[in-house]
This record gives sequence, structure tokens and C-alpha cells, in this order.
Amino acid sequence: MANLRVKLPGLDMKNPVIPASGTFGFGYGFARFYDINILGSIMIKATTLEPRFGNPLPRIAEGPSGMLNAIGLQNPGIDVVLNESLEQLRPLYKDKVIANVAGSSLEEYVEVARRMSEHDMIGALEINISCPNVKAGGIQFGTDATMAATLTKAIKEVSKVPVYIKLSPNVTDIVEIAKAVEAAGADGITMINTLIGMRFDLKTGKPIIANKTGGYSGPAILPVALNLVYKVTKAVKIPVIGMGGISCGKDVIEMMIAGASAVAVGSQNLVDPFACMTIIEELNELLDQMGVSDINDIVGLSHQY
Amino acid sequence: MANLRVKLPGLDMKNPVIPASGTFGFGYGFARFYDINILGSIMIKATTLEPRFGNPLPRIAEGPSGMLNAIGLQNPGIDVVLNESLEQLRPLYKDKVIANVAGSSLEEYVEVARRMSEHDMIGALEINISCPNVKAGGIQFGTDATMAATLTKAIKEVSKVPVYIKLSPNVTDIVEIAKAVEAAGADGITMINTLIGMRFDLKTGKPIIANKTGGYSGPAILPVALNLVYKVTKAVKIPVIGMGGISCGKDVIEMMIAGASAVAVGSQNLVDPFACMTIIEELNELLDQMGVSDINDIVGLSHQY
Amino acid sequence: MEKYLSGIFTITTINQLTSDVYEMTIKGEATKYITNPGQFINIKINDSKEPYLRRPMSIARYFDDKIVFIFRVVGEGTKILSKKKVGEKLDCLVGLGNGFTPVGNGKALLIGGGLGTPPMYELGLQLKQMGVEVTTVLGFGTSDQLFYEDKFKELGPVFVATMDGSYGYKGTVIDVIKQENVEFDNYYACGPEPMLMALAKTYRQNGQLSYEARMGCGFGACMGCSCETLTGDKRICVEGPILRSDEVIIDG
Amino acid sequence: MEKYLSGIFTITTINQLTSDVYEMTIKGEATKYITNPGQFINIKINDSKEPYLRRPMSIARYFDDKIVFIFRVVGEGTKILSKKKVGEKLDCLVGLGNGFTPVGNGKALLIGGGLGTPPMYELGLQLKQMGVEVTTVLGFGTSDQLFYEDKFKELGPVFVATMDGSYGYKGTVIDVIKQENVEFDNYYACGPEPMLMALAKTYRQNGQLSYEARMGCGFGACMGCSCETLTGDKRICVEGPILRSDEVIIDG
Ligand SMILES: Cc1cc2nc3c(=O)[nH]c(=O)nc-3n(C[C@H](O)[C@H](O)[C@H](O)COP(=O)(O)OP(=O)(O)OC[C@H]3O[C@@H](n4cnc5c(N)ncnc54)[C@H](O)[C@@H]3O)c2cc1C
Ligand SMILES: Cc1cc2nc3c(=O)[nH]c(=O)nc-3n(C[C@H](O)[C@H](O)[C@H](O)COP(=O)(O)OP(=O)(O)OC[C@H]3O[C@@H](n4cnc5c(N)ncnc54)[C@H](O)[C@@H]3O)c2cc1C
Ligand SMILES: Cc1cc2nc3c(=O)[nH]c(=O)nc-3n(C[C@H](O)[C@H](O)[C@H](O)COP(=O)(O)O)c2cc1C
Ligand SMILES: Cc1cc2nc3c(=O)[nH]c(=O)nc-3n(C[C@H](O)[C@H](O)[C@H](O)COP(=O)(O)O)c2cc1C
Ligand code: FES
Ligand code: FES
Repeated sequence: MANLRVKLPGLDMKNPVIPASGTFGFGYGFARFYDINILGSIMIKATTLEPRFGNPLPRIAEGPSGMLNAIGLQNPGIDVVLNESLEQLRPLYKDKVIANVAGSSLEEYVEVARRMSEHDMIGALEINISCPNVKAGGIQFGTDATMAATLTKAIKEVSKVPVYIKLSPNVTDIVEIAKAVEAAGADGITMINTLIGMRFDLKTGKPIIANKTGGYSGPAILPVALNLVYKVTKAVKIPVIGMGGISCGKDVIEMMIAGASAVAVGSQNLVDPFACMTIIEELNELLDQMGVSDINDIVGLSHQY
Repeated sequence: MANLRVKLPGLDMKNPVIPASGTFGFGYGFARFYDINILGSIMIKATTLEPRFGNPLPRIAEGPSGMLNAIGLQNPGIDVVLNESLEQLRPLYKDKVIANVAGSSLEEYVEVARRMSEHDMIGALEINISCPNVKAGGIQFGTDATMAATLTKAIKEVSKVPVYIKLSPNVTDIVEIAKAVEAAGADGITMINTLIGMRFDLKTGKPIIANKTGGYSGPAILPVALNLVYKVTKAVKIPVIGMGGISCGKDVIEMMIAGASAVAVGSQNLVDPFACMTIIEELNELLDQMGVSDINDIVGLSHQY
Repeated sequence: MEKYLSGIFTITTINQLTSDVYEMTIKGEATKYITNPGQFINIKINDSKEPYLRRPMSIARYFDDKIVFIFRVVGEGTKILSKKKVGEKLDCLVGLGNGFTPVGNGKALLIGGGLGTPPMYELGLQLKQMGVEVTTVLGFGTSDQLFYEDKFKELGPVFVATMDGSYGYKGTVIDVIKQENVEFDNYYACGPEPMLMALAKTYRQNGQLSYEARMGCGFGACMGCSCETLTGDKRICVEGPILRSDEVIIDG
Repeated sequence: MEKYLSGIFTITTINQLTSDVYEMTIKGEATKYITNPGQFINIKINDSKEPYLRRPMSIARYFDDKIVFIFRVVGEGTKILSKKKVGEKLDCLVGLGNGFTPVGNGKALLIGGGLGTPPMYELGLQLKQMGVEVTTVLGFGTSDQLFYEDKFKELGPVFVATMDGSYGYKGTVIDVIKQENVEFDNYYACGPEPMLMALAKTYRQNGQLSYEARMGCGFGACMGCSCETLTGDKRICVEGPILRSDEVIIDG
């Protein structure tokens, strides 16, 4: 059995597999399916200061080998997250989890980040500056290097735990943004969030998703994610948690070969509630087959070429 | 039978289905499979001033519901294209074709554009400022609005036929670039070129494509293309030829609903040499089923919402 | 390892009911997770990544280890499903959603519109077993879309409405209920949203309405199906698909 | 409508030859498009969009309306292929590539390395039919990967090399040819690129070498397989997969 343990700022993980934010709720729902303690960590659903209902229905559409969503950051607000959601998770998961922080203004981000970072179950923050499904905030910070850096700096000042910035793939030059947040003090990067996509109803011509556009995720975006993770990990020194289209153990290995120090699994949890469990099993088998004794050895294996 | 005829600058087409550049050679190869006169037009392979061998092998990889390529603009150079390739096509195709123009410098683009536009078989130019697979030229023009506009203006000055600019999806704000080329005099836009992607060999860690990155195309990119075509057609007045992931008649309708005035079919020609023929047949049936009497009626149907 | 709510089923029968509607029986242990009529299963159409999402289908009947569901071919997923053969396997999540709560007294009215008909059948059987008097009203577009009329007749009186009048009454299910003065204490309905909305407006109390939503997961993880009700946000896949008629927000 | 180079085939036999190698026979009219041994077919693995691209496979034998090919399970596509059942359909492009040009005089040497072995069989049969003396050298990694040895024995002498020496000679096919002083006037080879390169270096003349490349289309449209040779650019799928030993560019 290969060593799967991976250490990242704020996270000492028994393996590099983390369910991605928004596809795993606050974690406890999945404890019905398997013992979630097998997970390296958990990225919980995006949290904002106030409760948000999110976008009108339909929020979901499909694409070839993937799905579109426009949930719109529905969440019960930070008070409920801190006092109820995390408490429901506490008895079920022993390791640190990652808080996904969202907001419509710099102030909101900073306040949510500060308060989340003080909770004892939170090992790191993931700052979601890349949600394509809300009008205010979010993605502007993710498409402008200066704004991304300003936000990172402000959050670093208040956070008690390491800060990861979650990047959007919908930009001309992701490396520029990655470098800006690194320079601003980010401890790590998580990437990628969803690609922007649309589908239309053929009869009416209406966009299927009520919000019109949605975020495209799932296997279809894997080659895009691999390219961006490769580019960013070649350009920055801080670790990257790679995601986008991972659906099996092989995809995890490919993402780490591209340069990711750990991975997150998103949409696949929705299609198969046992996905992360199966992926961890597959990972163990694959590494043995490949004769790899420590998973950290394959991180960035491609960079030599 | 619905009216399928579509008129665009320089192109009076019996239907809106055009094989996309790089997936149909110079057209004549497909005449073995079916009478290519059924096609609305043909976008021929990118042409540069000098012959280009292109990138080393492997040039092809696969992704979920799609493919990656890094051909690197292999082509026999403009002299051979004008004197041989087009002559081989002449007896087989009666309508105007669209020349795909590439280069490594503004001067090369302008020269190729000028000379191609003088050929009697060419109805329009498609300026490829979005090829992700070559180092010099190409994509820089496609990711910078000012450079795109300068190039458009220069080409418009020399071209005898209408000029379409082919846009890259790998940008933060495609609308900005679309507006810039419109203002610079472009007669139309074609979009999208491929998304940048990568795949890795799990054993060696080496990128599968020798060029490392490739262009991701095929069904997987359809939702991305639909979103961008929708955005651009809402923002500009010049017509858009939409492409990216079209693999069946339904996809053509969806792309036109999004706002495209005509469509191009790329990768699907490679998987199924009869793709365009089948798609035209399906289109006829679908429009009848939908009770649409003129295909032009569905262009931009989604914009009302 | 036993997987909660999850199982591999074997297709045991496939019957074509109309030009585009099929009835399929699948056999598998995970049937045991079903607790209520009106629950649904979520089907992985094949073991490819395309189509990616599962397809939710209401349970029309369930036995010890068998589930019957009925589906209409509307797109790629249901098309592939319709071409499956007896003996092929289907990976399903089972026992999803709250389901109907059959009320053991008074008169029951079942209302099924189109592909909303199937879940009413199991519910009707259970109500009958409980000794409840059951009347059924079915609504279809045209006569050739009709199915399961005979089955519902075994439960009690059945009225059929077609939009074009090609069979039974011409009009909507509500037209029939009114015309026939159908008496009921509780009603249960599944069908297109406009039908459900009309029912909730007309009969505000004592109704259980089964909704549809495009779903990411079907088991509560993605918030893809969350809608607002008078009693708070509800996920159609967990706190639904059945909503009480008096908690539905009436538009207009 | 008849579709050029294209046909729907029915699987008639599937034999497992080794732990991960299968022999499949498919039946269909489009077999008629085959003109030469060493040509290949390009298989649509299923009618889904995933996997997207076709999978190229060399033709191991062909008859009036039947094609035999042999494949190793290496990834998702070949895995799906290996699970197909007799009677299922396969959409194939047929008669692709230039194929070998059997030379009707002198002694022939067939060299097959691993999954390069299959196309040599049909070629050997045709050469034998032409009255040519045929010797075969097969190279495999280990003894349990070996297949078709008996079939080649029907054509003439067969020498087998395994890299680990677990069967036949230990070493490469070139080691065997040299050790055994195999005499030949023309040689034909298919196998891994290092083997082909070694052959082209050692025996510069009178060789026909079958290459592989990742393919977008397999019929000349995409330039995905275009490589440089001493006689100009060649598309492996049209001007190949067979290149002449004296036109191959020798590296190093
Ligand atoms: C709780 C529930 C129970 C259902 N029960 C039945 C039933 O018993 N019989 C039946 O025929 N249909 C039922 N449906 C609808 C059925 O799920 C869809 O018809 C089916 O998913 C369409 O799949 P497709 O691939 O053929 O269509 P496509 O249009 O190709 O599907 C594309 C995407 O849209 C989704 N989608 C399309 N239509 C619907 C819809 N009406 N509701 C939800 N998602 C949709 C698909 O699941 C898929 O994700 C039910 C839906 C829900 C939510
Ligand atoms: C002309 C030609 C003839 C061939 N003949 C045979 C044969 O007779 N028997 C046999 O077992 N194999 C043969 N191959 C190789 C065979 O095509 C690949 O093993 C197969 O495509 C792998 O598909 P996969 O989905 O299992 O693997 P994956 O690795 O999942 O495939 C991913 C992509 O890479 C491509 N690919 C992977 N390996 C190769 C390869 N070696 N060559 C070309 N493309 C590849 C696939 O086609 C696909 O597009 C031949 C290849 C060519 C080009
Ligand atoms: C239904 C859904 C909800 C999501 N919600 C969030 C969210 O709240 N915060 C966030 O940062 N990302 C969110 N994402 C993005 C995922 O975390 C992930 O970045 C993306 O889906 C790509 O990974 P995948 O292809 O494995 O799904 C969501 C994705 C999906 C599918
Ligand atoms: C093999 C291949 C070669 C291509 N070559 C060119 C080219 O020479 N010029 C160009 O503008 N686009 C080229 N493209 C991009 C296509 O024209 C098209 O924009 C893209 O593939 C998206 O469409 P699709 O998803 O239908 O393939 C090429 C695409 C492929 C797959
Ligand atoms: S469909 Fe995912 S929460 Fe209901
Ligand atoms: S594979 Fe497309 S040209 Fe050879």
C-alpha cells in the first residue's frame, strides 16, 4: 500500500481526495452512504453572511459528459453554518474541513472569512472568487488580478487559518491571477471552478437554466482543468488542489501528474454518492500497480518534460 | 420542407451547414463519401504563406465526449492552395468556399488574406486569430482586442471578399473582442475555436500531445460554445457562424437558437465522414416536426428571454 | 458491501404501452429501501460518462424485490433506456423522496396527468388495501397516449379526460372533477406543473401534489431542485417530490 | 444508401487469446472495400459520444464479408469492446490505409512484435498463395502474451523471441534473425516503434514497416497522423500505415 498522506497548509490529510464545495453539502448527508472519515478533508458548501435562497428553478441542465448548474450559492448563512451545520458534521468527521467563503463585497468576504476561520473544525479557507452563477461579487474578483490580490490580502489579515483562493477557468490568463494571489500571501490555490455554459430548450428557445447561464462541470472539463493546473503549478510555488472533471482514480493520478498536490471531486458525487470512497480504493490499487510507494512522488511528474 | 437557405456576407448558402476548417481538408477528399454540393459552404484548411509541416506526433488525444488536437496549421502554403488544392476542389463543388487565413505576423495574415480573396472560388475569408497550437502569431491576435481590431482593419483594406474573424473561447471577455472586430469593419464572426486542454500519460507522466497542449473540440465544448455565441450575438450586429461541439441536427438548431446565423461542424466529420450529410437530413426533418417553415426564423430565438 | 439506497437491478420485463411510453420491471435487493408510494428511483442510463446525470423516474409499483416504472421517450436518456433488453443491468438509487402519505380514512381522489399517472397506481393499491374508497381521474393529451386505465378501474371509478376530446371527457382533469361532482376528502396528484398549480388553487386543502424538477443528484446533495414553499425551502428530491397543496406558493 | 468505406458489422465470434487479448470476427458487406493486407478498420466503440473517437485496428484476416481483428485491452475503448457480445453491431470504416504490397518473388520474412502480429497473418497467407517462401519471427514480452504461433507455423518456419526468455529465444526479433541467420529478400514488419526503428536501421532495403499513430479520423481529413519521411510528409492513415524501410527517417 502506497503512502497516500498529503500535507498542505492547514491540512494534514490521510489521502488527497476531498469532495468539492457545493457537491457534498455540509458533509453529514453523505455519512449515510459511507464512513466519511476516509476523506482527506471536506470542502463544505459556500457560505455567505446572510442566508441565500439562490436562483429560481431549473438550476440544472446537462451537457455531453457533464452537467450545468446555477444554484446561486444557496446557503443558510454563516450563523446557521457555524452553530448548526458544522455541529451536525462534528460527530461524523474527525479531521479538519475547508470552509468555502463567498460574498458580494470585499467586506462580506472578509467578515465571513474571519468568522469561519475561528471555528475549531476549519483547517483552511477556500475563497470562492469564481462562482459564475451570482450577479454581484464572486467572479469579478476572479477575473481581475488586482482585485483578486486585494481580496487575498484583506482575508489573510483576518484569517486564523491558511487561505486558498479558488480560481475561475473563464479567463484569458489564469497564471497572472495565480501569481497575483500568491504574491498577496495566499497559502494555496484551488482550481478550477466551473466553465460558463448554456443550454436551450429546442421547442421554446428558452435557456434551460432559469439563470440563463450555468457552470459546466464533470468529465467534459477535465482536459481544460489539467491544462490550467499544469500551467499554474509550473508558475507558482504554493500548492494547488486540483479539480474539474475527476470521476475515477485514474483522473486523480492524472491531475496530480499535472501538478496538483491534492484533488477535489465535485459532480461525480452527485452521479454516484459513493464516488469519493470508490476513488480512494482505486487510487490505492493503481499506485500499487504503478509501483509508486508515495503519492507525493507523482505530484508534477509532467513538469520534467 | 422548410426553407434552409441562408444569406450571409459573401455567402448565399442552400443551407446553414458548413464543415469547419481543419476537419475537412480542402474538401475534395470528402467527395468520395457524398456529393459535397449539398453543403452550404466549406471552410477550407488554414493557409499560411509558406508550407508548414506542423507539430510533431502525437498530435491527437481524447477527452470525455471530445478530442484534442495540435496539428499546428500543417498546410502546403498559399501557392499550392491556390494553384492545386482549390483546383482539385473546383470540379466537385460549385458554391463559394471560405478561406481560413493564418499567419505568424500581421504582414503574413494580410498577404495571405489579400491573395486568397482574389481567387474566384473564395466567397469569404475566415481569419484564424484563435489557433492555440502554434507559438508565433495566431492566438495573441485573438486574446487582445486592440490587436484583433488592427488586424481586422488591415485585412479589410486588402480583401476583395467579406471578412469573418474567428474568435477564441480562451478569453475573459469575448464580447469585448467581438465588438472590437465589428468596429474595425469585420463582416462577420465565426466562433468558437478550440478550448485549450491537456492529457497526460499515466505511466510516464508525459503530456500525450507532443506539443503538450492541444485544442479541445467535439460535443464536450457545446455548452461553452452556446454560451459564447449567445453573448456575442446579443452584443454585435454582424452575423455569427456558430460552431463547437455540433454533432447532430438538434445541435444545429440549438446553436441557431443561441443566435448563430449559420453553423460549422468540425470534429464530428472526423468521427463520421458522413456527418454533414446526416446533419442536413436531420435538420430538414426536425424543422418539419417543429413546424418551422424558414430556418432563419429560429436565429436568436432565445434572445427574447 | 451493501450500498445504502443503491443497487444494481436486472431488467425482467419491458412492455411498450403507447408509441413512446414503456413499462419496465427491474429486480434487485435495493427495492427494500422504498418506504412510500410516490417515491422515485434515479437511474444511471449506462456505465458511460454520457449521458452523465441519472434519470429520475417515479415508482409505479413495487414488490419484495421488484420495481415497475413507466417512462416516456423524450430525449437521449430515455431513448437509450427504451432500447435496453431483458437481462441487462441498471444501476439505480432507490427510495428517494418523501413519497405520498396515504390517509387511511375518508374518500380518496387520485389525479394523474400524462406521465404523472404511474405513481398514482401504487398509491391507489395501498389506499384500497387500507379500505379507502378510491376514485381516479386521468388526463392525457389524446386518446392514443392513454395507458393503465384498466388497472385503475380495478381500484374504483375512473374518469378520463383528453385535451382534444378523442377519448372520455374533453378538457382538463379539473373540468372532469367539476362536471362529475367527484366527492373526495383527500386528493393526490401527479402531472404537469400547470395541472398541479390549478389543483392547488382550486383545492387548497388536503391535497398531496407530486412535483418534478431537473435534478443534479436526487438525494439532497446539490440544491439543484430546491424551491420555495410557504413552509420554507424544500428540496424536491428530499422534502419532495410530494408537497402539501396548502404549502405551495400560488402564482398570479 | 451504400456508404463508401463504411458499414455496420455484426459480431460473429469473440475469442479470448490471452489474459488481455481478444480475437473478434465481424460480418458485413463493407468488407469489400479492403484491397490489401495490412490495411486497417476504424471502429466506433458504441453509439454514444463517449468514447468520442474511433479505434483503429489492423485486419488480421478477411474473407468475402468477414473481417477478423485482434486487440489488446489497454484503455476504456478496448475495454468496452472486449465486453461486447456476439450479435451486437459495430460501425466501422473499412479498407483504410495503403496496406502491404506483397512481393511475389524471393523469400519473405514476416516480423510481428506483440499486437503487431495480427496483420502479418493475412499477408503471410497471401504471400504463400503467391508461392512465396515465408519465414516468421514473432516477438513478445513474455510467453503468456504469445498468440497465433500455430497459425504462422502453417505458413512456414516460425521463430519466437520473448524479452524475458520465458519462451523461444531470449531477446528481440533482430537478435533471432541474426542468431538464426534467417535469409530473406523482402521483409514485412509490424510492432512497436523501437522495433521498427531498429529494423529500418539494420535492414535499410526491401522492408515494409507498419506504423501506428494516434488518429483523429483514419481517412486523411485531419492531418493528425502526418509524419515526415525522406520522401515527404505522409499521413499514416492514407500514405501509411506501411512505410518503406528506406524512406523512414533514422534518428540518432
Ligand atoms: C421525481 C421525478 C419523477 C419522474 N417520474 C417520471 C416517470 O415516472 N415517467 C417519466 O416518463 N418521466 C418521469 N420524470 C421525468 C423524467 O425524469 C425525464 O423525462 C427524463 O429525465 C428525461 O431524460 P432524457 O434524457 O430522455 O431527456 P433529455 O431532455 O435529453 O434530458 C436532459 C436532462 O434534463 C433532465 N430532464 C429532462 N426532462 C425532465 C423532466 N421532465 N423532469 C426532470 N428532469 C428532466 C434529464 O434528467 C437530463 O438531466 C420524473 C422526473 C422527476 C424529477
Ligand atoms: C493503424 C493502427 C492499427 C492498429 N492495430 C491494432 C491491432 O491490430 N490490435 C491492437 O490491439 N491495437 C491496434 N492498434 C492500437 C489501438 O488502436 C489502440 O490500442 C486503441 O486505440 C486503444 O484504445 P483504448 O480506448 O483502449 O485506449 P485509450 O488509451 O483509452 O485511448 C485513448 C485514445 O488514444 C488512442 N490510442 C491509444 N493507444 C493508441 C495506439 N497504440 N495507437 C493509436 N492510438 C492509440 C485511442 O485510439 C484513443 O483515441 C492500432 C493502431 C493503429 C493506429
Ligand atoms: C451543483 C454544484 C454546486 C457547486 N457549488 C459550489 C460552491 O458553492 N462553491 C464553489 O466554490 N464551487 C462550487 N461548485 C464548483 C465545484 O466545487 C467544482 O469547482 C466544479 O464543479 C468542478 O469540479 P467537478 O468537475 O469535479 O464538478 C459547484 C459545483 C456544482 C456541480
Ligand atoms: C483536427 C482539427 C484541426 C483544426 N484545424 C483548424 C484550422 O486549421 N483553422 C481553424 O480556424 N480551426 C481549426 N480547427 C478548429 C475547428 O475549425 C473548430 O473551430 C473547432 O474544432 C470547434 O468545432 P467542433 O467542436 O465542431 O470540432 C481544427 C479542429 C480540429 C479538430
Ligand atoms: S437534486 Fe440534488 S438536492 Fe435535489
Ligand atoms: S488520422 Fe486524420 S489524417 Fe490521418
